[in-house]
Amino acid sequence: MAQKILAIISLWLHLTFILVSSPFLLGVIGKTKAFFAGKWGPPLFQPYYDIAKLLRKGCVYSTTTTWIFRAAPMIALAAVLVSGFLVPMGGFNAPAQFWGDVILFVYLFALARFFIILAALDTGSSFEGIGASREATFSCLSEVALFLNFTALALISKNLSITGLVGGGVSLPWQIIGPALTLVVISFFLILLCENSRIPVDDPATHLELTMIHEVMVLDHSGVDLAYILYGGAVKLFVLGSFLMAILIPFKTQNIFMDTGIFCSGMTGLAVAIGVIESVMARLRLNRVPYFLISAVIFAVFALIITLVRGGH
Amino acid sequence: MLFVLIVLPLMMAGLMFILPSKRARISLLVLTALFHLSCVVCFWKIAPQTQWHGFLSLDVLGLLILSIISVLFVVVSFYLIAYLKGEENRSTRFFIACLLVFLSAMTLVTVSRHLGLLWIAIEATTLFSAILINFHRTPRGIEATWKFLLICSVGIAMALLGTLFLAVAATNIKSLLLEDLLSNAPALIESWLKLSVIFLLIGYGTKMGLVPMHSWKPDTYGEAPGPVGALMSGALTSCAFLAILRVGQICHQADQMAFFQSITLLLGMLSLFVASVFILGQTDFKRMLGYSSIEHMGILVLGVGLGGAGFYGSLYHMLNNAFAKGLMFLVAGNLYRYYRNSKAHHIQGVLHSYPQTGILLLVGFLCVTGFPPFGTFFSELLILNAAVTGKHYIVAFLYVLFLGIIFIGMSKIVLKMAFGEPQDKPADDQYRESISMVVPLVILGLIGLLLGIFIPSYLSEVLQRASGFLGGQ
Amino acid sequence: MEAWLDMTLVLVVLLGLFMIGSNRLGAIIQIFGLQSVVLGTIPFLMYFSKIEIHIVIVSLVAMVLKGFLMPYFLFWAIRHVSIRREVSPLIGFGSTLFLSGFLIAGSFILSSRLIFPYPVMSDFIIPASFSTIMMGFLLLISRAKAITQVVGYLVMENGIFLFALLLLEKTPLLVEMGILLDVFVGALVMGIVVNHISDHFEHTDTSHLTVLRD
Amino acid sequence: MNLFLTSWYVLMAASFLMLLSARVKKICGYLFLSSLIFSCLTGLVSAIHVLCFNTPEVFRPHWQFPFGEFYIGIDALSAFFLLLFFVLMLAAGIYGYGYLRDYAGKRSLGAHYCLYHWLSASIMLTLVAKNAVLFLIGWELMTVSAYFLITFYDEKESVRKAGYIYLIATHTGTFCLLAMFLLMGSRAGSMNFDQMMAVPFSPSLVVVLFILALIGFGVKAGFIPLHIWLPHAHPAAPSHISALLSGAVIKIGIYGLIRFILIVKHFPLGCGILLLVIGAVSGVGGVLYALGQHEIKKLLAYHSIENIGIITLGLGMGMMGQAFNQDTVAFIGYAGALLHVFNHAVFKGLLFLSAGSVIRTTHTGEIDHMGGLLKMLPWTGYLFLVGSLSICGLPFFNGFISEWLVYQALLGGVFHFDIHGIIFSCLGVASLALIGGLAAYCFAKAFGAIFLGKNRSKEDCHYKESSFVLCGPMVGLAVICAWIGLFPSMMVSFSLQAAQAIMGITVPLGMEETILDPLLKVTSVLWIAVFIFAILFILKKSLLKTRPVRETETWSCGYAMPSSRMQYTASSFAAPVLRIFRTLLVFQIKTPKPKKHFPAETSLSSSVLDASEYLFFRPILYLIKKLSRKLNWIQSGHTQRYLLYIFFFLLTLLIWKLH
Repeated sequence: MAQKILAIISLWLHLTFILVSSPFLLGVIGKTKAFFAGKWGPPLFQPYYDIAKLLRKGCVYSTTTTWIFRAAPMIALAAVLVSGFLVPMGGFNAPAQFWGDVILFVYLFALARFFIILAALDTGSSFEGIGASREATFSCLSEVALFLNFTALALISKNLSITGLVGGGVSLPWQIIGPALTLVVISFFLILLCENSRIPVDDPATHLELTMIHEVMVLDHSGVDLAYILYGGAVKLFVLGSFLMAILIPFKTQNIFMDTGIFCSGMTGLAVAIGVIESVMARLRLNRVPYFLISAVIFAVFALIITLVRGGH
Repeated sequence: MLFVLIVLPLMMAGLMFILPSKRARISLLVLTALFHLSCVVCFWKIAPQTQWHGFLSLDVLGLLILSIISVLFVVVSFYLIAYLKGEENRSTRFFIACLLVFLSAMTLVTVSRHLGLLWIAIEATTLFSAILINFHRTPRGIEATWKFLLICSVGIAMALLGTLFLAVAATNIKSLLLEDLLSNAPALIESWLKLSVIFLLIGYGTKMGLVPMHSWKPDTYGEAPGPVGALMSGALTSCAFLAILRVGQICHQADQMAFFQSITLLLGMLSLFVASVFILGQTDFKRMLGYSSIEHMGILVLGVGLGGAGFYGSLYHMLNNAFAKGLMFLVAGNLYRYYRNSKAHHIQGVLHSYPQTGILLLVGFLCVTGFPPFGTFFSELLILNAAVTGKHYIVAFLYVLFLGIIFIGMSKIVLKMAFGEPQDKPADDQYRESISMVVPLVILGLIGLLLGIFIPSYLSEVLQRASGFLGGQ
Repeated sequence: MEAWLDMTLVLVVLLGLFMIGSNRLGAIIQIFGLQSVVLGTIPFLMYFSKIEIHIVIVSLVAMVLKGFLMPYFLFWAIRHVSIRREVSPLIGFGSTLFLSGFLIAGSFILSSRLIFPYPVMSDFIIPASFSTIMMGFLLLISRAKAITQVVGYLVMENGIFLFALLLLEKTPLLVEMGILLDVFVGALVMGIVVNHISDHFEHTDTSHLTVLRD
Repeated sequence: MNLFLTSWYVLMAASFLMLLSARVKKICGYLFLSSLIFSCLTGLVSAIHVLCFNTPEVFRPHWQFPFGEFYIGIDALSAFFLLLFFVLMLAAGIYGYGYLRDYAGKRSLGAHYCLYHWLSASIMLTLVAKNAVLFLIGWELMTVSAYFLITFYDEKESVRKAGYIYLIATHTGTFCLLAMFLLMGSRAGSMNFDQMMAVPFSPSLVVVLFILALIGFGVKAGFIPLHIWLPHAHPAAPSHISALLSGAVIKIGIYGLIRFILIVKHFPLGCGILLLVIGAVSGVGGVLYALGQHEIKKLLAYHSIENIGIITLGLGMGMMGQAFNQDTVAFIGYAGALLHVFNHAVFKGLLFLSAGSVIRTTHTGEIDHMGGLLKMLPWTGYLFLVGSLSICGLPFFNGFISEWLVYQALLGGVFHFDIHGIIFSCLGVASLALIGGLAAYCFAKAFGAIFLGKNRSKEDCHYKESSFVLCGPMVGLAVICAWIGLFPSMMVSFSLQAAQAIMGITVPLGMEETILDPLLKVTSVLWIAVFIFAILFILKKSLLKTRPVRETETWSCGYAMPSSRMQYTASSFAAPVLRIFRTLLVFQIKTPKPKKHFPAETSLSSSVLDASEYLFFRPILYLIKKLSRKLNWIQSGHTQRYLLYIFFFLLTLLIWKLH
């Protein structure tokens, strides 16, 4: 009984941590970009303000839409939040960890994406159709890359739960098969950029619908729905980022606060890195994006090969 | 008894020229057929006595084929009741008389124990079936008759020469009676025996329609009326096969089975090959049936060539093929009646215009192409098994390949006819489906089905014993 | 007697060659009749010393059937056909004659390789019978007119008959007569069909009978 | 066994009665329904009995027929397939009764019902046969009766062609099976499966047998490149028959393959690898081709190929696991494959039935002519959505559970195999991931284009939702989808039972728990997601209570005259990914050249042609036909030439045999 209560408490803690800290990353990215542009930029907590403002607004729905359009943002946010339970975040151990939870992890993202795409199609707008089509195309490739990365990690750590995969599992191998892990990290980073619609795959700040991917899909959402979607995006970035952090920081100090601190600073670093990339790179042409993702796949394959050759076999 | 069975149809044939009314002639035909059948049924119980100094006698092999002939003839004669009604403008007198002589000649084939007599009987079947072919009196029919007559006569002449060679080989036996030959087979002179086997195979093979002596078959079957086609492809070919089996019997006793089998194997493969080539892309239903007959004849000799379980399979297949082909040709007869054509592109949607015939067409098709639970499936399986167990892998492969191609070609034409929107509604009700034109077909279909799901023990025993003649177990 | 027998056999082969060389239908039928009559005399020459009623019947029936009835009948069949000549054979006259020379040589080689189990009256009989069969076959293959083909078939039968004479003692009369009857009826039916052909097509040229094909 | 036999007899008796009573339509229909329900229920009970108590049953009346024997029995494997078959047969049958009511006057439905029962009876026979010949009889009867069911609308040229291709393909496959069983039988000395199991086969023979089995069963199951009949047959058939074809008939191919694996047992590693590769190719190829289709049932047909690919991946892992002596991997592989067989039957049945409802109301199958149907056909729409979610393997539904197991097996292979095994397992993981992504893409396309947005057809249309007879069976199937997705333990243990039968050993103690445990945790995580969803929902409701909610037109970026024809079509939705894979597909985009200076009208169409059909089978058939036409001179019509053949043959024989 006591265990159960503990579990529920840790669950809530984890949830709160994710909810509280995820929009922060967006703020950091914005700030970094502003810095590179030589501007002061919006405050670090701007995303929080945005979400709060949207939550207070009313909604406009298209007459074409159905129940799916209204449910999709909630489903997406719920799915992404739950996927966060599977990932350890610094001092917070993953509240749910079991053999094969990586598969669930990927499929929760897929579920979220599926409904967002359906919602986009639900409006009957041709622009949202374009966006949905592109999003679906790229996610097919990124899913393959993601799974190959997991396979490589699994091969290294001989484990199939995310905690085992990235936590203690990779600490030792960094010394043996560092190159493989580096490749995994790079590949994962590319996936992260793609999944969160960052430059060079997608430009969240663009103003021409024809060139947009993710943003164009949510054109018709407003008010609470838009808030959920924005929040969902932030959580997704946070969860994927924390996964990456778990690979990059393969040790634990056993001190919760210390661990969390390291984790937070790592995440901030990641956000800065994304900001830097967004500032110095241009967006890829749309027909080049698949190559970008295929390179992520190739990195993962390469990592797998190195592991196979060098690994414990 | 045997003598009566041969002479009675002849007498009835003579009677045909006296009888005044058409109805009387047809009923006499049916009665004769029924009498023939009842005699044959009796033979299953009580073996008939040998007659004419051993010239006439009935062994199990003969009994098997005689039964096929008899059953088919009864069915066809019932079918003719309705069929001839539609052919008002043709004289039936000569046609029915020829049919009866044909029956008599075929009966003689099955009961003759002297190889010379066997030859005479087979030649007689050729001559009288030739007359039957051109029932519709069309130029095409004449051409078909001419080709049939000429090629078969030349073939049969070869068989005669072969018989004479056999007589030379049997110099020390001084007899051409099968009993004497079989019991003294080792005394046959080998070189003459081989020569005679080659000639006999070519001769009777022509009659059976084996490639490369097959060329008359599509033409003849394409032009012959349905019921005649049924008799020819079901009964007549079985008679020719009997002649070849007799040769095989002698070879078996004379220890020349390997020689015999190598030739039959070649003939079988060639037949399958040519049949598959020509069935693909065929546009005429009845010609296709002709090629299908070539295919099945090929399977029969292939089974003989493979030996072992192949003998049994071959004999069993002969039964199945006879009834399946009979069914198909009677369906063709119905279709000719409705459409006055056998070109596939004139016939469409039989299943909708004439549902009963359509269903029978499909049943016949499934039966001919060897779908379970029809008997053909099992016999083809048995022969494939003979090839596999005999380690003739290439033969097995080609056999399966050719059967596959034949299936492709055949289903294309049959399914195209059976399904689809009927092109135009039948103009008048003159040619509605009548019971008398459907029931005989149903009977044949049922026989085909029964042969698959249930073989009575006595039939299986007869098949066993007959295959024992050739060295099968 | 054997010298006579040999002479007769040579005559049979020569008559066959005449048939191949001849281009008039009437002549071919007449030569065929002659050949059959000559063949009918051979049993007497062969079994000169031990002649039996059985042999006499067979040869007389053969002579009458093939020598007179059939030619008569074939003439009936071609009576109202205007064309009396084999105009355009599939293989020319010269070549067929040349070929038949080869075939005769071939039959001699073939029969030399087949050892007959007991002594025969003349070692020409088997080659002569083979060459007659071959020449009949040649007629069948090379000629376009239906009537010539019927004659070709009959010539083949003549060759077989010649071979059968060797076994005349052993085969039962019934069988011999049956064979002769069959051949006769065969020719009869063929004649009728030829008649039909000329009725329907106004010619008897079988090279035009190619409607039934694939 | 008695229950099973009763169910079989009832089917057969009812089929004949229906033929006799075909004229009285009402009686015929009721007879169909009652016999269907009765025999399905009894059959279900018999199958579940075997699975629950693990007691194989046999029935052997010593009825010999040429070469074989009537010998049937239900083991766990048969029972598992029977289970799925009865479920599907019941749903499709009831649906079919409603679906065909429109045709009552035009066609003899008695024949159709009768054939439906024959198909069911033959499938049942195939599933329980313990003798190879009996198996083949059932197999071919199934082929034929399915053929007649497919050609229900035989007035259409395309339907006839589809039926023809189906018949040829499967019958040709049967020849391979004949050869295979005969080879096995000649070694074993009997055509009974029991005896075949008892004899060892030499490795080289095993390879030959395996290839024959792959071709023979693969044609039916729809392995690429042998799948060509599937995309033709499914759209041609009435929808409930498509459901049965896709859910049951092609599964019998899988059943046959598994039965073969069970009999031969010891395979070289290469066979497992081959199966895995076939699975990967079929899976990825199937889903890519599906993306290129604009006809709903054709799309679903290609998805069947994709799912067969997933099943085959599982089977391949099972075989590889056995070859490496890794029983756990093998168990999970087989169990995953079997569970996916079941799941696919259920959700594909659901999808075909709902697609049928759509086609029945809109009278078209073209996706690009539909749109916005969710408002008019809400039941059908939501049921289709459930099916889509299941087939994409998304959480909450059954597809996820079985794909999970297959992933487990593949990743297990990564842990436990040697380097070759690992490479192929990784290939499997990658292809399964790609399949998952593309399947989601494809169903987003299908569901979006059919049910969402606005209707694209030119005239105004108001459709009515289908009746209860049509929706009832679909609801039933959807409930099964969700049930397995949320409470997977029962079906997983059933599939483990069947896997046990395949491997011939019992599940090691505690393994069932190790497999089930993560699945149960997954479901608890999913419940949390539901909980969070509920919170979000309540939050939104309470927030919006005081705020204005307006409804207006979709924002069209300022364009003044939006029309429903301007919506993104399914073809354009799928185009980007097809472009990426265009080297693997025959992807064509056709645009006519513009005429004049100001072209008034132009068009654009894209199509994906089936490579194996257009680049392989058609050329081969064309070649054979050409060859056969080349040989037509043989039958030239010249009698003289015919005689010459005889002469030459005689000469050949004389020279060959005597000199």
